Amino acid sequence: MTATITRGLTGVGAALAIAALLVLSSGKNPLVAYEALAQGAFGSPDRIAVALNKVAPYLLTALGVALCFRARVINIGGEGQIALGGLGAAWVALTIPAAPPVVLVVLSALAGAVAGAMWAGLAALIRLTRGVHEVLVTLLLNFVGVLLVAEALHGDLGEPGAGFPQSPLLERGAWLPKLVKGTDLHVGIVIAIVAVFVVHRVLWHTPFGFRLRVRGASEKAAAYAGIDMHRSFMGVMLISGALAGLAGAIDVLGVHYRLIEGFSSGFGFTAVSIALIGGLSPLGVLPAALFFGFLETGALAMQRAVGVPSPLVSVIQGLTMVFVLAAIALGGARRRV
Amino acid sequence: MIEDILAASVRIGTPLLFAALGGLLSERAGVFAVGLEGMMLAGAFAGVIATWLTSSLGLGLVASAAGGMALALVVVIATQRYGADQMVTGLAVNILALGLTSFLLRGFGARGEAPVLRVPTLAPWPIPWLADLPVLGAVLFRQPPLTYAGIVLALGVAVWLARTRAGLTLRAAGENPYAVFAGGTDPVRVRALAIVACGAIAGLGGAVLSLQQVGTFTDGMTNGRGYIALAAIIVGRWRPMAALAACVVFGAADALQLRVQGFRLPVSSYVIQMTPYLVALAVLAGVGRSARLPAAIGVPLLRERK
Amino acid sequence: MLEMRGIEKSFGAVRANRGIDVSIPAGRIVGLLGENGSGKTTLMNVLFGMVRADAGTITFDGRPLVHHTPHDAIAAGIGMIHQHFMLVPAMTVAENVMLGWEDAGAWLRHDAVAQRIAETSTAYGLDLDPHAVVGALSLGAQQRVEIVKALLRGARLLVLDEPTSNLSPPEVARLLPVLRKLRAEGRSVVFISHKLQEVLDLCDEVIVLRDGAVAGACPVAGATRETLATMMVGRELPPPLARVETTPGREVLIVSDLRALDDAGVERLHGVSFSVRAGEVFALAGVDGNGQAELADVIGGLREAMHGSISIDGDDVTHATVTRRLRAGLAHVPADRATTGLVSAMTIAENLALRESDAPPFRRGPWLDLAATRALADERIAAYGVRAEGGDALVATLSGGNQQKVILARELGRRPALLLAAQPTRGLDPGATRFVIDQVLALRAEGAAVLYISTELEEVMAVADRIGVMFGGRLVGVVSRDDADLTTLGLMMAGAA
Amino acid sequence: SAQSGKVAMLLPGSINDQSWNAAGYAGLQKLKAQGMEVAYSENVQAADHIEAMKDYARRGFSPIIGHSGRFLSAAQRVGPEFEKTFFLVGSGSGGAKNVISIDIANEQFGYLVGVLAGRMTKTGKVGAVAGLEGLPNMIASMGGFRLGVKSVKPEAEVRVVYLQSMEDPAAAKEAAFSLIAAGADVVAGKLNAGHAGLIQAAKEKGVWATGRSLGHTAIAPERVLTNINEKWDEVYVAAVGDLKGGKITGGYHAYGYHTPAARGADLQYNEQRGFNTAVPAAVATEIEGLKKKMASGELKVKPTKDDARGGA
Ligand SMILES: Nc1ncnc2c1ncn2[C@@H]1O[C@H](COP(=O)(O)OP(=O)(O)OP(=O)(O)O)[C@@H](O)[C@H]1O
Ligand SMILES: Nc1ncnc2c1ncn2[C@@H]1O[C@H](COP(=O)(O)OP(=O)(O)OP(=O)(O)O)[C@@H](O)[C@H]1O
Ligand SMILES: [Mg+2]
Ligand SMILES: [Mg+2]
Repeated sequence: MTATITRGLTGVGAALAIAALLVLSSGKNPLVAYEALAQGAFGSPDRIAVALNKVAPYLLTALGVALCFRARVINIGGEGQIALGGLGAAWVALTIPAAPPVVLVVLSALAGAVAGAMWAGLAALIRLTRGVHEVLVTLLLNFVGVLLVAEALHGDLGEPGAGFPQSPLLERGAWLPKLVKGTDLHVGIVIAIVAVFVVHRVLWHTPFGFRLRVRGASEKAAAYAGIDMHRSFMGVMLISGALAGLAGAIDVLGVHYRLIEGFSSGFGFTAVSIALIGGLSPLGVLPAALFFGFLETGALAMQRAVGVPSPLVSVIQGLTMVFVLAAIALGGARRRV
Repeated sequence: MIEDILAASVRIGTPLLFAALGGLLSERAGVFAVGLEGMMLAGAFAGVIATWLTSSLGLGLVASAAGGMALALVVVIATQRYGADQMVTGLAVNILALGLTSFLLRGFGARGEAPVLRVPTLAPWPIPWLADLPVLGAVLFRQPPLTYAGIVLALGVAVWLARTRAGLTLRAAGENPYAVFAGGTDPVRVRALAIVACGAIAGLGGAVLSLQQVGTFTDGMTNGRGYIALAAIIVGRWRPMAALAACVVFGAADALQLRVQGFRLPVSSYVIQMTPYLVALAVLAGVGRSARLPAAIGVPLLRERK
Repeated sequence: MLEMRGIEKSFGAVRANRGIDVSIPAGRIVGLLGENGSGKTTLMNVLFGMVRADAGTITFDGRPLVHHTPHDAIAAGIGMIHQHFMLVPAMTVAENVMLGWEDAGAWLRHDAVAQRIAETSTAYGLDLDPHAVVGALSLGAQQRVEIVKALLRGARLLVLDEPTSNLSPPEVARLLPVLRKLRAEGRSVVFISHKLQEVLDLCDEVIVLRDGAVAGACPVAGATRETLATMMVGRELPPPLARVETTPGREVLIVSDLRALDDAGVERLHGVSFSVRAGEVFALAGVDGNGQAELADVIGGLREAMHGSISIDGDDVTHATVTRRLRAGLAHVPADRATTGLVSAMTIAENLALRESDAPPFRRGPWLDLAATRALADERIAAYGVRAEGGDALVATLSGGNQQKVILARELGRRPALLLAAQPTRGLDPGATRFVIDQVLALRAEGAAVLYISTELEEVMAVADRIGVMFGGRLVGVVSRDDADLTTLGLMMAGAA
Repeated sequence: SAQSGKVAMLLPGSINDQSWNAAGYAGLQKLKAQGMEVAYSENVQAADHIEAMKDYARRGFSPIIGHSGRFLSAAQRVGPEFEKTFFLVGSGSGGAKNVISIDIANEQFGYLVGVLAGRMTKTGKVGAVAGLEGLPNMIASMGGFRLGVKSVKPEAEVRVVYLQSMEDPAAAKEAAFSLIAAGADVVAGKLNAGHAGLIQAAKEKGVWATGRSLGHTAIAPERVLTNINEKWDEVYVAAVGDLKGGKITGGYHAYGYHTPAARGADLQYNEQRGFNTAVPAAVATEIEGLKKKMASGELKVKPTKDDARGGA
C-alpha cells in the first residue's frame, strides 16, 4: 500500500517535472505556477470545498465503473448516465417545486439515480437480448443521452429566453444542503464517501459482491458456480447507472442548481480513469478521485492566477495519468479479484 | 440525390476509416485502441504545422503519420514497457494530445497566442475515364488522394492480415501472445509495432480532416471521431473491409441526418442528431450477433524482467 | 547431444530448480519424472528459453545456449510441446503451424504448408486436417498439431511435457510409435509423464526430480513402477484403499435419451440413457471427443439438454439451474479445473465458497461469513492434505495437484448424494492420483452414487463397479467390473465392438 | 468600483478559433491596451463556471466578463455574493443589478446578410449552418437571416441546418455540402471554429458564402461575399465605459446600428470594403439604406422561434 503510494507520487513528480519545462517555455516560472496550483487546490477552506465538490460526482461514477469492470462488464456509459441523472433530478425538482424542501431534494436525487439506472438498464437490455457488445451500446448511448438533455432543454425543461440551453433555477428546497457555512461545500461528498464504504462492503462482504468478483475472474467458473450471468449483468449495470445518475443529480442539485447543457462533459471517461487507477477497488477509488479532483481544481486555479496557457492544464492531467499509471503498474502486484 | 448522399458518406467515413484501420491493427494485436482520438488529433496537428513550414503537402502527410506515431510511442512505453492499463493510457493520451497540440500551436504565434495556420487542401484527383461513370464516378473516382489511400489501405490491411506471416503473427499476439513467444517471436515487440502502425495510420486520419477537408488546425478538431472509429471497429468485427463498410454506414447516417434536417420536420435538430447513433444501435441490435473480441485484448504480458 | 549443468531457477521464495545436471544423448528417449511441482516444466522452460535460469549452462550439439529465446532454441533444433499447449484456438491448424515459421514464407504459402502438414501427418500417422480450427479439435488432435509444428521446424530434440495426460489410451497408443519413429531417425525425445507404465514402455532411460533437484537417474531396463515411484517420492507409497463391498441401493441419477450440441452447434450426444445407484461407481470410458464432455456438462448444468431428461434422487433437473442441482445433491468435479472448477485469482477459502456463497456456513444474514469460511478452509486443507500456506493462499500459487485437491475438498466436503467426476486425475502425480481414487472410493463406501468419467482404463478398472463405453456420442456398451478386460474395452472405445 | 482597472474574461473555447472566442479575446486585448490589467481563462467547462467567476471576483477583478450566454447562469449565481463586482455576460439575455447581459443585435446583422443572400442567389435557394438551436441569439441570427431573405425574395427557399458542435469544421463543411447539394448557392451561418469549414465548402463548390471574420475572406476571397465582423472589442470597451459612467446596469443591452457609438458588428469584406466586388453596387446601396433604417429605428427586425427553425 505505502509502496503503491510512493510509486504514485513518483509518477506525479515526473509528470510535473516535464510539465515544468513546458511552463518554462511559455515564459512563466514553474515554481510560481506550482505554488499557485497548490494554493488553488488547498490554499483555503473554500478551495478545498470546490475540489471536494468536484470529487463527489467523480467518486460516485467511478465506484459504479469499478463494480462493472470487476464483473468484467465494460460500461463506458458514465457520461450518458450522468446526463440522464441530471435530467431526472431537474425534471422532478421542476415538476413538484412546491414539495417540502427535504422531500424535494431527496425525491430529486432519487429521480436522478433512477434515471441513470434506467439508462444503464437500457444498455444492458440491448446487450442481453440482442448481443450487441456493451462497450458499443454504452458508448453510443452516451451521445444519445447528452442530446436528450439538449432536447429537453430546448423543449419544456428549458428556461425561456435564456442565453444558453439551461433549465430555470430550481427551487431552493431542491438545493443540496451546505456542509460548511461560508463555503460551497455541499453534502455530495458525504454521500459519495458513504457510497464508497457501502460499495466496499457489498463487493467484499456480500454474496452478491462475491458473485460479481467470480463473474469477472472467470466466466466459466461463474457458470459452474451457478451464477446467473444475465441477472448479474443487469444488476451491476443498474447499480452503476444509479450511482452515475446520482452523481449527475448531485452536480445539478449541489453546484449549478439547474440543468445546463454539457454539465457532465468529460465526467464519464474521467470516472473510467479513476476507477482503473484506483485498482477497481472501492477503497482505491477514493484516493484516485481525490487526486483527480484536487489536481483539476489546482490546475484550473493555476491557469487563472499565473496565466499559463489553458492547454497546459490538459497536458499536466494527461502526463500525470500516464506517469502514475506506469509507476503503479511497474509495482506489478497481481490484483486479487 | 443518392449520388450526393453516397459521396458524402464516403467523405465523412474517410477519417473514420483511417482511424478504424489503425485501431484494428492495435486491437488485433491485443491492445485496446482507446487513444485513437489523440492520435488523430496529433496527426491533424503535425500535418498542418509541417505543411505550413515547408509548403509541401507531401511532407505534411509524412508529419501526420509521424505525429500519430509519436503519441503511439507514449502508449507503447506506458503499456508495453511498464504494463500500464491500456484503457486508461488511451484516455490519458487523448487528454494529453488535446492539450499538447493546442499548447504547441501557440508556440507558433506571438505572445503565446495561437495563430491561424492556413494551408492548401489536397485537391480531388479524378481518375480518368472512371470519374465519368454515372453515380460511381462521383462517389468513388472523383475523390481526393487520401480517400483512395484509405480504400487501398483497407484492402492492403485485409490482405496483409490474412496472407502474410507478419499479419498472422500480429493476429496471434492478440489471441495468445504466449503462443507467439513460444513460436520464437517477441509478442511485446509485435504489439509495440502494431501500436506504432496504429498511430501512423490514425495520424493520417487526422490529416484527412486537417489537410484534405479543412485546411487548418483548430483545437480539438477531431471532435470525438476517434471514439466513433472505435465503434466502427467493433461493428466491423475487427475485419478491415467490414470496418470500411461500418465507416461508410456511419458516414451515411450522418449525411442523411444533415439532409433530413434540410426538410421541415416537426422535431428539433437535437432529436435528428440522435439518429446516427440510434441507427447504429438499431442495425446492430437487428443483426443481433455478438462480437468476439480478440481473446487476449487488454491482457498485459507479464514477463520476467532481468 | 544436450548438456545442462547446474541449472538454478527460483520464483520468489520457491526454488523450482536447484542445481540440476542432466545430459541427453542423441537417439534416445529420456523420461523425466517427478511429483507435481518438482521442477520438470521449469527445467524444460529454461532449456527452451521460455524462462531464464538464474545460473547454469546449457550446451546443445556442442554449442552453448546463452541468454537464448525460444527463437534461438527452435533455430538450434529444439522443439517443445508445452504442458499447456501454445496454440491459438481461433486459428486453423495450418495457421498455427505457420506462426513464427520462416518456411511458411513472408507471403503465407497456405496450400504448400497444408500439403506439408498432410504429408507429415500421414508419414507419422498423425491424422490432421490442416484447415480445421484448432479450438474445435480434441486435446489429442491439438497435441498432434504441436508435434507436427515441431517436426516441420526440423526439431532434433523434442521435449514433450506431459503429452499423455490428456490423451485416451488409443491416442496414447498412436503417439508412442511416433516417438519411437523419431528415435529411429536419430532424434532425441524428453518425455515428461506421471504414468509410469508408459515411461517403462517407451523410454530408454529416466531422470527423476524431487524438490527441484535430481533424485536419481537410471536406465529403464531393470526398473519397475515401484522403484521409480519410490525414487520420486523418496518413500514407498501406501497400498491403495481396499474396495469395500457395497450393495447398490436406489437409483440416484437417471439419465434418459439425452441429446446435446457442442459449442459449435454440432450434435455430439445422440441419445444416452443410464442410471447410477447409491453406493455404486459407474465409470464412463471413452476417447476424448466422443460426447463425454458434453454429457458431463449437461448433467452438471453447464450445457442445455436438447432432448431427454435427467433426474437426481427423483428430482427432474433436466432444465434446472446449477444451484438447484446442487441442492438436489450433485457434486461436480469438472474436467477443466483451471478455468471452470476454480477461480485461480481467488483464495482457497473463497474457492471453497464458490458454489454456495449464498448458504451457511459461508453466509450469515446478508453478509458473507468470512471467519467461518476461513475456519472451514483450514479444516479442509488439513483433511485433504492441501499443501498451502493457509486458507488465504491464492489458488494460482498452488501446484496442479493441490489445485485438484481444493476442488475435491469443496465437492466431496458437501457429502453429495451424487458425484460427477470428469477426468479428476488428469496431470496428477501417482501420489495425488492415489489420493483422488481413495476419496472416490470412500464416498462410495458412504453410499453416494458416483459417475466417473475418465480416459484412463486402468483407473477406471480400479474404481468402477460398472463400466460404460462412449463412442460417437452414444453409450455403446456397459459391462460389470468383473466381466471387463482391457482389450475388449479398448476395442469398444475404438468403435470396433 | 465598476472600474477596478482589472478585467477578467472567461471564454468557452479556444482563443484561436477565428470566430467567437477570438473576437472576445480581441476585446480583452483592447482593454489591456487601454492600460487595464487583464486575465482570462479559456475552454472553461460548465462544471467550472461558478468557481472561476468567484475566484476572479475574490481577487478583485471587475468587471468579470463571461464571453458567452452560457456564463449567465453562473453570473446570476455569483452576482449576489459579490455586490461590488460587475459581471458582464457577452451574448447573454438578461440580468439584474450587477449582472449585465450585452449582445450584438444579431437580428440586424442576420437580416442584412439575408437580404444580401436573397439578392445574390440565382437558384432561389439559400442555406445556413448554425449550432445550438433555440437560443435567443441563434433565433435572432437565423430568424433574422430568413426574414431578410424573404423580404427581398419571398419565394426563396431558406434551409437551416443545426450542428451538435460549433467547433467542428469538418462537420460544418459537410453540412454546407448538404445544403449546396440541395441547390443552395449562398451559404451563411453562425459557427465558431466550425465556420472555416463552411467557407471551405463554398470555395470547393463555387458558391457564395458569408463569414464571421476577415480571416474567412482570406480562406476564399473570391467566394466570400462579406462577413458579419463582430466587434466585441468595441462592444466591451463601450460596455466597460458605460459601466464606469453608470450608463448601463442590470438587464440586457444590445449593440447594433441603433447604437452608433458601438455598433457591435458590421458587414465587412476586408479592412477596406464592405462587400466582395461581385456584389452589385445596387445591392450594396440597398443594404446601406437598411442600416440607416435600423439606426433610425424605422426598421425593427423581430424574429420568432419559427423563423429560425431548422429545415426549409
Ligand atoms: N511462474 C512461476 N511463478 C512462481 N512459481 C512458479 C512458477 N513456475 C513454477 N513455479 C513453482 O516452481 C515449482 C516447480 O514447478 P514446475 O511447474 O516446474 O513443476 P512440475 O514438475 O512441472 O510439476 P507438474 O508435474 O505439476 O507439472 C512449483 O513449486 C511451482 O509452484
Ligand atoms: N503467481 C504465482 N505465484 C506462485 N506460483 C505460481 C504463480 N503462478 C503460477 N504458479 C505456479 O506455476 C506452476 C506452473 O503452472 P502450471 O500451470 O504448469 O501448473 P502445474 O503444477 O504444472 O499443474 P498442471 O500440470 O496440473 O496443470 C504452478 O504449479 C503454480 O504453482
Ligand atoms: Mg509441469
Ligand atoms: Mg502438471
